[in-house]
Amino acid sequence: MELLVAIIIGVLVASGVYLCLRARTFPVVMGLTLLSYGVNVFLFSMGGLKMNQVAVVGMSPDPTDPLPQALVLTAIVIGFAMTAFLVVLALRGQGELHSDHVDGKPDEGGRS
Amino acid sequence: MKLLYRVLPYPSLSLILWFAWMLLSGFTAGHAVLGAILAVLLPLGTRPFWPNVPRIRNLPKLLGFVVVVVYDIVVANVSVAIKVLGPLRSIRPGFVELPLELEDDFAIALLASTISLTPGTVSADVSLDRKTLLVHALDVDDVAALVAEIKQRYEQPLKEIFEC
Amino acid sequence: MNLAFVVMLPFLGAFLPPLVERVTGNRTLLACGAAALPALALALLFNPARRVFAGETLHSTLSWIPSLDLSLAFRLDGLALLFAILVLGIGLLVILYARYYLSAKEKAGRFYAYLLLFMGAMLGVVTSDNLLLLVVFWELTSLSSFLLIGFWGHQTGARKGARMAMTVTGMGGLALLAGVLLIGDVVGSFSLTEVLASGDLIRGSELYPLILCLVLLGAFTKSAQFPFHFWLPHAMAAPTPVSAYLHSATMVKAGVFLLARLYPALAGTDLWFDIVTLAGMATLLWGALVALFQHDLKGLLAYSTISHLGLITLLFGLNSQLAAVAAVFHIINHATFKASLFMAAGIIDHETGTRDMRRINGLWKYMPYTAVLAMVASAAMAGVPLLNGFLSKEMFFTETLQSEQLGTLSWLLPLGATLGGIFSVAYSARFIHDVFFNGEPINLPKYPPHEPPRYMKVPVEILVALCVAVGVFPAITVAGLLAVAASATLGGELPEYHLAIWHGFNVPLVMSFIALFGGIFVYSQRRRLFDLWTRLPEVDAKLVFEGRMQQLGRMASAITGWLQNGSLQSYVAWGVALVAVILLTQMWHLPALSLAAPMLPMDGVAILCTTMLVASALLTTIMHRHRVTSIMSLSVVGLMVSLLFVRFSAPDLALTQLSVEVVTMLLLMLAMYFLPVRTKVESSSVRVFRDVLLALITGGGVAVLAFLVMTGETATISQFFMDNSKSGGGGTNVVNVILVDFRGFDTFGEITVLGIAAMGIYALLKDLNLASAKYDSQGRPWAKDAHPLVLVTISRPLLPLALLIAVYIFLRGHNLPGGGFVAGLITSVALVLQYVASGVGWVHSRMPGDYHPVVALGVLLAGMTGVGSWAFGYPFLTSSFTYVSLPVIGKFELATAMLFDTGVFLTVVGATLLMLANLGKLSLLDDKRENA
Amino acid sequence: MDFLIEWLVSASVIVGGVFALVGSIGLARLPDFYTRLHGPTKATTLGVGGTIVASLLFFSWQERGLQLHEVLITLFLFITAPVSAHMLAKAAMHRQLKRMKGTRGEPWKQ
Amino acid sequence: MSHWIIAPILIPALAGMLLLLEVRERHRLRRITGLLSCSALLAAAIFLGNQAWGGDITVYALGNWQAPFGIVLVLDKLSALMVLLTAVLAFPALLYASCGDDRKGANFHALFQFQLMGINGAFLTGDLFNLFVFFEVLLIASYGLALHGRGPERVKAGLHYVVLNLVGSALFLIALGLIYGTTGTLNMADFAVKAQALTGTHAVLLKVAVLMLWVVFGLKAALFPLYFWLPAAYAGATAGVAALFAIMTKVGFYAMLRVYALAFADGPFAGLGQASLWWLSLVTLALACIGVLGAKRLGTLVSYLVVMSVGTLVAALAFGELQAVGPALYYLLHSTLICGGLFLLTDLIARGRGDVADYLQIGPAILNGGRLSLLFFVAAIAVVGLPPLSGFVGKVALLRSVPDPTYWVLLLLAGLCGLIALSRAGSTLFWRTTGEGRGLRLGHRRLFPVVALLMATPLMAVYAELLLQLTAAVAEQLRNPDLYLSAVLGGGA
Amino acid sequence: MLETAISIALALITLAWVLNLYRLIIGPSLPDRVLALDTMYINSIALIVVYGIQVDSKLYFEAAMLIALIGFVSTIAVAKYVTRGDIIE
Ligand code: NA
Ligand code: NA
Repeated sequence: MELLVAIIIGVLVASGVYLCLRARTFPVVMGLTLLSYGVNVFLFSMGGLKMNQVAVVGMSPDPTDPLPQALVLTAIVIGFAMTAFLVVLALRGQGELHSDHVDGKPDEGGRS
Repeated sequence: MKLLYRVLPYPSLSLILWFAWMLLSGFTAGHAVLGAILAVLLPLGTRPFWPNVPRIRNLPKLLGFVVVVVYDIVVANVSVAIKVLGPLRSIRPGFVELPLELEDDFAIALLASTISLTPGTVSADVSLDRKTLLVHALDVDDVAALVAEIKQRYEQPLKEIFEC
Repeated sequence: MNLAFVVMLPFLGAFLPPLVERVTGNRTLLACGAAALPALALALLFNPARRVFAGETLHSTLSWIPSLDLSLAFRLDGLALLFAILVLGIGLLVILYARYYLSAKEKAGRFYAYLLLFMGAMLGVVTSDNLLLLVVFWELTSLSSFLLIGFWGHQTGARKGARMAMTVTGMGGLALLAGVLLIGDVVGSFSLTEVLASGDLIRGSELYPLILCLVLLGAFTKSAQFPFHFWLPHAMAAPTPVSAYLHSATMVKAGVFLLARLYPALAGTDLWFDIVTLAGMATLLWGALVALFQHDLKGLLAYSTISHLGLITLLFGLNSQLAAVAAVFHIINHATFKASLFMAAGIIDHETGTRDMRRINGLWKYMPYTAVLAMVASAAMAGVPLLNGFLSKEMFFTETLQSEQLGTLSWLLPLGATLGGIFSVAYSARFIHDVFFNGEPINLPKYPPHEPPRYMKVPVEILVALCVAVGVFPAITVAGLLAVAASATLGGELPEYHLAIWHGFNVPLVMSFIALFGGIFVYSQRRRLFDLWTRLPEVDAKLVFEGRMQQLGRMASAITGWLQNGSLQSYVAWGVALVAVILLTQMWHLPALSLAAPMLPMDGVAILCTTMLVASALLTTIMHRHRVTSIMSLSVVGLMVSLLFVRFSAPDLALTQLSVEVVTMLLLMLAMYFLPVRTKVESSSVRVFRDVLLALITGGGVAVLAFLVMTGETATISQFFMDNSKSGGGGTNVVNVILVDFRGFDTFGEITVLGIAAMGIYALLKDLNLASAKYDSQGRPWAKDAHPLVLVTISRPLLPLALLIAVYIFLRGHNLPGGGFVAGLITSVALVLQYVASGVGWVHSRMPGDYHPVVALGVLLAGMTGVGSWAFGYPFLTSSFTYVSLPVIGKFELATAMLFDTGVFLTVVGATLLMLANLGKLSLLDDKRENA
Repeated sequence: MDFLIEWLVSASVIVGGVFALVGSIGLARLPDFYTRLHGPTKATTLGVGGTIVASLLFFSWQERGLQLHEVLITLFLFITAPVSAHMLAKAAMHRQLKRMKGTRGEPWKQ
Repeated sequence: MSHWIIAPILIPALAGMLLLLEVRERHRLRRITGLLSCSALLAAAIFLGNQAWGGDITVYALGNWQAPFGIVLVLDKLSALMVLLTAVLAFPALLYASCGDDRKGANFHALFQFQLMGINGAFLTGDLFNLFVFFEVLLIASYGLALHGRGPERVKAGLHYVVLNLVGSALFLIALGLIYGTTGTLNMADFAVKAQALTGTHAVLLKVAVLMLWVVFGLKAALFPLYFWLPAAYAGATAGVAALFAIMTKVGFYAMLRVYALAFADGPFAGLGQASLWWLSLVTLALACIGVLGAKRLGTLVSYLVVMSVGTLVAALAFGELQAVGPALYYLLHSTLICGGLFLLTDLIARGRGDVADYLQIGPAILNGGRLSLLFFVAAIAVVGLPPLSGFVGKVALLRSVPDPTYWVLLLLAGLCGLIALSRAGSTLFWRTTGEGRGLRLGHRRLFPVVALLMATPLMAVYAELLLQLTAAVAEQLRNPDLYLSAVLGGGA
Repeated sequence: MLETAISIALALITLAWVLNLYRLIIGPSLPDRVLALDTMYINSIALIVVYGIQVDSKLYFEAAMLIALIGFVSTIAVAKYVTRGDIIE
């Protein structure tokens, strides 16, 4: 299982990074979202993996590490806030630069 | 009675909420009280959001309607499953226009939902004048029969339940 | 008398002229105001001067920054006194001169202020007893001279001249600073007294060559030594009083002062001789040569100044005590005759309106008195007997003859000296002949010229009188001052020397005569020489310098533009590459993988789910140009991640991830209305390759990291949370207790972030002009049914149901998965659904539409819960809980953490709705514009 | 009794799984969007329904008391799923997606 | 129980929330609220500074959960100094913004307060994850502030700033995850203790984590190659915001210094990543010189001066064994306040020049330009490091404590480049003019904050000894991490 | 027996998912993709419920309920986007 989760993390991070390197605001938003998924799973995995050992007092004999979960929760919320901000910023960019290029370049060229 | 309506504008909703609360939290005295409080407060709080909800006039009819629908769901599911797994050339889909007798929005929505829930039919659209319902059927031999069946099995009971 | 006070006087005096100017427009009063404090300073020096003449060295020290060994330490010895007198004395004369020179329009108050600042700085340089302090004043002279040279900043020449002087001397200043710091390192102190006493230590240090070069760089740039001489002629763009002051007696003398000051500490080595003599000789000759060919009066004087500074430098470089005495003597003499010449040039400029010697001719007729003064001063400059210049030049010739440092090539020195003398005589002759004789003036801007105001001539008269007095009676005029100054320079005993007009017939006298007649001969051949000169390729150091500076600026722009190319992609790539490098380099150091913990067994479902997650992540990436599809598959990724959380015992995370997922989706779909639906291919395949490579390295690296941690054993602090959750936090859901209690402060910060994000978004959306699409992506008009009946009708009962679930999730959160955050998101989604189904207008007619207060209340509530614990003497956010028993209801828990969680709930609801509702309203603005 | 319950639970779970799969097969296999739209109904109704029944039985049996809260899932699904189907049908008609050959009747353009 | 230590976080937080509650746009009230909050912050910071100078390190266990389990705030001399600096900078910055810029967009005052909350939280917290949270608080507020006032350039610069920092935040989380995964703790002190014991795979993982932390902090601090976002973002921000941002890069430096001093100044991991930081900071310094020389706008020039100060500082830190930290902190105080002042001054000049704004080209003369030119002259001298102002003191102190030829050459070159660029800028702005001014007439209201900030430089020069001793004391405390560890973890550590 | 039945059911549901993803990938139209996504959501409810039975835990029930309650909002949003472009108006 650890291997699977590691693969998941790797793919999420790699996809996120690749998209963050694109030239339009939209893929960057997608990339950052994927990246934050990857990072969240990474952070989560730092406490080790356990199945059906929920960290509720008295329910599990060998509960999983609750701290990374709490950290991930915080990270999810912050990540959401940031994503939302970025999305709106992208709209602002579209409105003021009349382009969704991350550098505000006008739309031209490229292949469809 | 007026006071009661002011406290419980939608008794059936309150009942559903109360029951849902008990389902979720367990059937204890404490939760009964808490559930009751919520069942009163939530409809009151959200009241502005739903004007003109028709009252249920005929509770037994409603129960009967539910039974019919559940039965239809199970039976139709099986028959549709066979069609889905079988040769696709044999199915004959069609768009069917269903003239509506129901006038209340809520009732129309309920009818549309029911049609969608029972396998084999999906309610695709309601005309802007709310007089016709467009239904897509997965496999229909006789369009008129389908319309008649829907009207008889679902629209009629709904009409009676809400008396409209 | 405290020396520090004397040094401060000009600085204080700098405040006076602007004040006086404000009170009165009388220019004489203004000049008096400017002169008052320097005069006082000069007067105050009278008493100390007597003690210095008696052989004392006066010290005074105020503490400033002991930890840097930087103190306000001043010393008054002979050298300092000599320079102090020059600085203050000539400074006063310049003020008097400037009173008449500056026109009424000019901002004289500011001028005097700058001049006094400079005077103070210069006085500081010459009286510092701490090398760092000397550097401080040294740089102040650069700064104030910048202001003075650029006083007529509206003229291009003035601006450029000021900047060039500043750049060159500033560079030297920095070198000097480095040199001084190194000296401090070697000596262990910046105290001049100690440094001067540690000459052998410094010369013996292995840092000596570096120190010497740095210090000399400082001195040479300031004193305009070759090859740093080029700034000085361009500093002539300054008003003439400034030139008279800075370029005769003070600023440029700071460099040679430094040579004199550090003579005991640095001189006496071959390296010193080589560098200083060579630079001095080169400067002497070059300056003298070029001076002859100047057409600008001040240009001639400027190059002559360069030449004379070279002479002085050369003398210091000879490593002979007598030469040093000669150098000090020439400093005095040059100051007097050059100041008077500048002033005379200023008068001529003032009266004729030009400084071009090709136009100025025959002024003897128009202003004979001034002509006499100028001619005497020029003669002094040329080294004509009975004038002061002659005396020091004789000493100079003598010293060049005595030096044997060059061995068989020693004859080069006197040869060079004589050559310099010839040109010196030639340009002096030109100054006299070309200006005052040589026919009639040509096309003067002011015609006819006449004598200047009476008092404008006074400073010139005084200086010329000094030239004559020193030249005729050196023993009674200058000998005493020279003796103390020279002995201070040499740091002790004076060599035998004799100041006299007549030393008998000797080689130096012959050299003088050769210089005199050679000079006149050269001048007589001027036509031919001028022709020759103009035919030479012009090497204008200024143009070279400015070209270099511009080149530097262009290069800087180019490099900056190349790195700072405005491309986010490359910025991100830089950062990612850095991470990739870290990952790659550190991975090599990993010991062979050792799996400390046993791995969980895989199963088919998990493998399949992983495959799907991977597939949808890749789909999101590959399909990013088909945006909505990409969003769909992103949603699958989110769903799968939630299920991963379910699978690995994190139901709280699953709930949160699921609800955030929905809100994110809403957000993206809202945005898509205004964004292009597709993107064109625009990355080159090289870039795609680079990015894929970066992505693979970082992704792979992070995966390896994760795998290693998951399969390793780490002792963590979390057992504490398990143990104390119920007893200390009053809840059994440890994750939630961590969030609202153990690490409630994080959560407080987190909801603040959410709130701020919402506010920021609100600010971004406010009056944003966005054109929305009038047709869908396939060119069809939008459907008419804005609020479909089924959607509208069914979403309404969902609201109370969702709220019920929210309450449920909220209440159980402390003990079981759930909590304020998820509850808040459910509530928000239910409300947003109303917006989607029925529209903004409909919803806002039923509830208040400004969510700012909700956010604020939420954060405030959470914060107040924290503050509440102060009342019980506990730190912020200390929670407390109790079990209450009520009839019928039974026992239940009341915890402050619940209150905190309510704050979280409100913030989430407020923030989410603030974002989404305002985003939703955007299109309404667009419609309104449409209709308007 | 235990055996009976276990058997019932097992049967319900399998029924749920089968109908979930059948729905998805329909989604994958059926020729046009409108017919594919019928697929998820299976997953919604008998698919989830089967598992819910299993869960009801299982937990009621385990904890020796009626456990009905899973019913809420069905309730919510019954409320929400038809709305999504309806909205999707509208979307498809707006996009004028192709119908399979032999479809009778016309989709609307509203 | 003294709760003062949390005041620098709560005061702006409270003010921010009150500002949000205020529905109607009453600008006067908002300004007064903001300024009152800043004054209160200043008072609290002074109080805390005084307390920190008492010698002991104060630890405040939030939620009454002791370290390493709960989050603690730690007040030592360093954090007190940084909080004080923030407060000193914030007041004039806000005062300036309150002269009208605050009305160019929504929620300015609330964002400003939350920005302060984030900065102070980052300085005070003793927990690594909490540091992340406060980083996010200050970042999200800074995003809002950076974009305050609109304009395409600003949006573009803001977008770059936001995206880079979001990537940075992701990296921060990875680093924190690794730290937790290897040491099992998040408390800085506990981390410092536990890190020393790591071996084998975990030691390598920890190294990766810490190197990533340096990248994250380097991004905030604007170190090469992570500084690209800064010039456009800072030059584009409204003046008051840019002035406040002068401290933002210092937050990155602070974090680096804190973690470094606690865990990596000594022990088995001593000097982790130090060599790389050293070279990167020198490259930063060099590139900042180039940037300063090539700048076409005064705002950009000042931004590169900020980058320059970062290079100077990080190099001083990376030189090793914390020997240059005292002077570095003096330099930090100086550069923060002066760069802040310069940003405000740039705005004043731009206003005075009308359409030409702060572009370094010929433009109209500024009405009452005399006062501005004087201020510019003072600021330029200070920032270039010429005597007799604070820049010189800081530079001399740094040169003496970092005896490395490369550093000397670069630092002196930086001074020279600054000198060249600023003399060119100054002569262009104030001398190379087309006739009489057409710009805005200057009011005293805008002038006061600028003067207040720039007054720092003569004052810092006059009281240089006091300040140098003070920063030396800070450095001394940092060189004894045991003080910190035992204060946070109890006597045992 | 129950173990086996659950394993079979999980396998069936996962298989269903694969088919959903297949539809999501090939489309061809946007509504098709949304429909696939919607079905995936519903299938994951079944999956979570079955998983709950498998591990004998009720802690995951809320996740399933949450999907049932608000999962459809995404679908609505996309459908509205297709028909009206603007999802909140
Ligand atoms: Na149906
Ligand atoms: Na002439």
